[in-house]
Amino acid sequence: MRVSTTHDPRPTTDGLKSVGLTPAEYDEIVVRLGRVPNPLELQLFGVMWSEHCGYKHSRLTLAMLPMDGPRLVEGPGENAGVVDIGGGWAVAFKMESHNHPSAVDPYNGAATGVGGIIRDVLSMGARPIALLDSLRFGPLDEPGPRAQAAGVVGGIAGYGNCIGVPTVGGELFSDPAYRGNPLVNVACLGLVRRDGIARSRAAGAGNSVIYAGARTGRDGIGGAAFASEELDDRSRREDRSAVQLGDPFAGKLLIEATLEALATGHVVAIQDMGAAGLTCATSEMAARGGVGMAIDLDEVPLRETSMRPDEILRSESQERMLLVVRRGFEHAVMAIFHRWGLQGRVIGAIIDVPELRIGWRGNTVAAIPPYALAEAPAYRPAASEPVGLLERWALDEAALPDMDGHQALLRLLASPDVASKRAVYQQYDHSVQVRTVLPPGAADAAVLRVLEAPPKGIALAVDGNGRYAALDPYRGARLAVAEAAAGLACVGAVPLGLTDCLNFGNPEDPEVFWTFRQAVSGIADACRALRIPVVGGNVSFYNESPDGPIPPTPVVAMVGLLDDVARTRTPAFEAARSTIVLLGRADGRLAGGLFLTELHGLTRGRPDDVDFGPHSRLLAVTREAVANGWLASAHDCADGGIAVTLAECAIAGGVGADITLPDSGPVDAALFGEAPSRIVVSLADEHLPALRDLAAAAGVPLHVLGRTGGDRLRITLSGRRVVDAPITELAQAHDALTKVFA
Amino acid sequence: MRFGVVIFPGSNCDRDCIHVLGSVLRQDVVELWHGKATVDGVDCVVLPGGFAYGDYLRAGAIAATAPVINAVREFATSGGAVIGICNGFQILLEAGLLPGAMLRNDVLQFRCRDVRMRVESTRTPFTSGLRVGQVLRMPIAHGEGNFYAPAPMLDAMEQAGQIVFRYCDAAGAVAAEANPNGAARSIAGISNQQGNVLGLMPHPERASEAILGSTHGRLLFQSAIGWIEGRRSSVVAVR
Amino acid sequence: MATVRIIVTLKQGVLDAQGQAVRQGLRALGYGAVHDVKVGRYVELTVPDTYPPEEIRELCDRLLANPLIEEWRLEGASEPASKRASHSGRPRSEARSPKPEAWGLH
Amino acid sequence: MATVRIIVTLKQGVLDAQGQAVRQGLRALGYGAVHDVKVGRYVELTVPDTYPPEEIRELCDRLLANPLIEEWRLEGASEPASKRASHSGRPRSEARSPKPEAWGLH
Ligand SMILES: Nc1ncnc2c1ncn2[C@@H]1O[C@H](COP(=O)(O)OP(=O)(O)O)[C@@H](O)[C@H]1O
Ligand SMILES: [Mg+2]
Repeated sequence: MRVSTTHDPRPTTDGLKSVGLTPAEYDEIVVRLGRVPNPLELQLFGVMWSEHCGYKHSRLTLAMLPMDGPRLVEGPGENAGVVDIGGGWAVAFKMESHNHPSAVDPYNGAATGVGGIIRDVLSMGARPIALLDSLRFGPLDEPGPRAQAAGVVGGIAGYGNCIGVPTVGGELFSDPAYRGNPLVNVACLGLVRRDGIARSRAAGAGNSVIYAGARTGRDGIGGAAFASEELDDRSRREDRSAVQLGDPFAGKLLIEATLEALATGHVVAIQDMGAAGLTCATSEMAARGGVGMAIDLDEVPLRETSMRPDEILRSESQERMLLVVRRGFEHAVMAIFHRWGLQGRVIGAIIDVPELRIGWRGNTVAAIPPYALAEAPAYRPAASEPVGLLERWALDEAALPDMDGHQALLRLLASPDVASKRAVYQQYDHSVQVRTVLPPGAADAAVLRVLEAPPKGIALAVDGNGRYAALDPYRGARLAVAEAAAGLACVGAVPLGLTDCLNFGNPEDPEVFWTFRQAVSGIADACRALRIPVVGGNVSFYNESPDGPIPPTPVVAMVGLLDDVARTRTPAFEAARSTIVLLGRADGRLAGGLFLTELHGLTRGRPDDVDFGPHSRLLAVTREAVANGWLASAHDCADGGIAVTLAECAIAGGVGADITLPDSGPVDAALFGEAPSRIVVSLADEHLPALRDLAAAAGVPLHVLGRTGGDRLRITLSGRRVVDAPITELAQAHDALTKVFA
Repeated sequence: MRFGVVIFPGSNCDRDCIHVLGSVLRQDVVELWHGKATVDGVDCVVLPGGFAYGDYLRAGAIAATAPVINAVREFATSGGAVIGICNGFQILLEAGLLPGAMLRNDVLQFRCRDVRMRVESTRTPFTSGLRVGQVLRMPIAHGEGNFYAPAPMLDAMEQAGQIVFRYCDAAGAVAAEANPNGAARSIAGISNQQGNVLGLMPHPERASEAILGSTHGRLLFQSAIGWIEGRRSSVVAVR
Repeated sequence: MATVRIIVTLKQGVLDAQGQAVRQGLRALGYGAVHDVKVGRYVELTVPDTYPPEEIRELCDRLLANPLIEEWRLEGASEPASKRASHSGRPRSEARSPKPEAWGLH
Repeated sequence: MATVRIIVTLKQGVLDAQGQAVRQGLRALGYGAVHDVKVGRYVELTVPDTYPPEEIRELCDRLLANPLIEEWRLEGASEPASKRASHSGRPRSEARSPKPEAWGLH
């Protein structure tokens, strides 16, 4: 053992806490090392065993997720999941959170979130071709959340636009519960040749370890640990090096240089340096490959002089990659990075001994078996059903005062959850790369053409309903998966796989952990029912502020495939008069819905569960109808119920409709009640018989609701006109976010 | 026909231009690297959009110092067809190949959306196949597209027929509401005095295939192909 | 009316991507002897003659500079006026309205 | 090594949208007494002690400021160093167009 170990007495509990470890974890480290760690080693364990890197509290629960499927090429375990799309091509995708950094510095936090997820996808050898952002803020009529939202959107735009990856979709919700702790989840999808997929498993003793990209500075030291703590006022105010700064220009160069380097065939393994920087990349790559790695810190390109070993190892400077390159080809690979104006330097080699050996100024300063760092201990935290949950399920609908349908519709359309997100996505370049067939705002899912394998298309949808998940995390998670799948069906896509971002409070709080476990099992069951794999994802715990934990917020991003991208549909009603049809259940329920929250200030009731048998059949019928070219429009019925859905179709097409709703229950529930498994389509009369036959054969209920035409939305229920509004008025209400982001 | 697409560090529409010119219009396309002072004998130079050098300092300012710009300048002086799209337009301004300067959008935000623009001049290779008054629809995607020049300079440009495109509404009317960035006199594109160098903010390469919603962008490239062919045959005729 | 001239720069050690790019541009133009470049922001305020200096300090901390990564000083001053201690007051997220970066358009 | 501090601002008459936005932001935070705001750029160069001042002037004219819309001065100077007349130095033409003729306007 050449590492100098001061045989200090065991560190105090407080001392351990300051590096993020517990006494029991310290004992485990001693067992794994067969000796006492030195202070530097202890710090490395501290970052690698943080919640953010080590998934200590979530790993055993995540094992519930189905991670296999016929098209799956790479599942969780690599930097991003990869799914085959045929024609010799595959897509890599992943979603990640940047909640804490965005709370402290909205612009830079969100910008580096984009940079980080891009490099996960790039690590698979894939060219990033799309971004999605899922955002949660406090009330947007308050200056604080509003400024946060402006900063976050600006940051996503600032990074994504510069690197030339279109942001093609996303979500934005507003709720007082996110006031102290906004959520910023970003998903990225990349395209890679089936035979060009890169991996992170280091191999081949004697091969070189190459550092590529930007220099290392003191940015974001302790970022991983930071993401594993609760936010308090101090962390907001204090000047922390935990904040990372991105340079999208370097990010763009890194994409081009990395893809060029991978194309040489000399790269054995590659990974980005993200959370926990060099420590994470070296230990994970070595552990995955079952080899050792010797790194010389003196070779690491630094931005600042006199950085200490622990700073170099833990720095979270952005725009950096680590490559293992076949011996003898180092110069060919480095020359590519140099040509793009980036650093490219041999900093070490693969060794036979399964050891991560860190040298600095001629000494070995750390020597740790890679697995010992990379595989953090896993815990099974206590879980208990939140007190008062059953009580919140109680809802006396009859006691609610009646609302004027027209006014209620306008208010729902203007609520941030439903309102047009144009004010956001017009700040994002969504048409670069000439692939975007259905841009943000156009449909329930974004659609991109696959230029490399025409006429295929890729569809992307991201969903997560905090209201539902707060009331019932299991059902809420299933509803999110169901909604994403419905969105894909409406544009004609078959789901291929899913990635998730699980945003929760402190997992050591049994009530929080219970909601987490419920949500994971909800996603797991839903994906099994839909027969799609979860290819990867991200857990963000400790989303708490002085006001308490955020509501459980599982967000899912689903990727789908179209055989022919030209055969896709949007919600927009067409000018030619056509028949409007509701496929699926006729009844909606107010429980847990937007109507209750927005108009009665109540987040109550138990949302309906999804029955995946009928749901899958509904999606299959919708897909087939789209693929056959029968439909003029298709739109998933979600927040705000059928009235909002119809209004959205009318606004999108600039065409009105005359609707008679099937008689069922009270007016409010009929108009604004929500339920899964409902899709509104419109079609020319000539195709109606075929759709009827298809639906009947699949056992999918079909109700003719009315016809398109005119410039007003008219809804009749039980012989009474309950909504009669000009499209222009609806559109104006729907545009409410424009002034928020002006 | 051989097109050269210049690649600066930070260009991000280079591949899109290459796709449209090569795969859609079936022309020869070569990449021109910023560090080499040559245009490689091409018939037309395209400066694509993006964020060359991160748009640090001012959009296009640092890219304008690249060696390839000297070659582009020479090519332009000899009458060659040059088009700068979005960031390419900003670079041409900073390099002094086109008059004026670019300010931040008056809305102070990036804007990505479809716009309409009216053809004001058919003197350029890229508008030679169009009619004055024709309305084209294509996307913009920029944060600094607010064209500026002092009033006397604008007057002189109008006089000389250097205003090539103006933002307009669907009916072709130039109105303040149709101007997405505050550009002086609703200017979306201009040329140099000779007319052979064009700069515009909207992205014709993103509007060159029906599946993307518009094919109007193609008209610009097709015009250039016709113009270059015409120029060639006239050279041959003189010989 | 008085004019207050404020210079906002990145703190020592914070990545100055813009400065690096400008240095590259200068080198390309033949000014390779320029050793280092840093880029910051300049803000000029016109205020009433009697405007209290504490207000200036406060608005710089709250809006003009991002205290996590930037420091500010008055033109001509050699020391940054922004110090750790001055970041108290309300938490940033509420106190500050649009961030300087959000006006940026890159 | 010497430090040269340069301030680049928009010329009179060129719309300073950023300055207006900052003013609005200040107003929203309760600093309504701030009458006017201008936003510019600050550039700090580290150069050899003997670096010729003409070179500074030249690189400012050629790269750091765009003379059509911007003017520059050294920190502490009260007058812009860049004036129409001052572009005489080395012509911008190598990198950029110097004169109206090169804008293609004659
Ligand atoms: N919610 C989740 N569902 C499925 N897989 C997950 C989830 N969270 C994390 N994973 C997987 O665990 C691994 C580690 O995740 P992460 O630390 O986010 O990756 P990285 O180190 O690239 O940031 C990844 O393979 C990721 O896909
Ligand atoms: Mg990773």
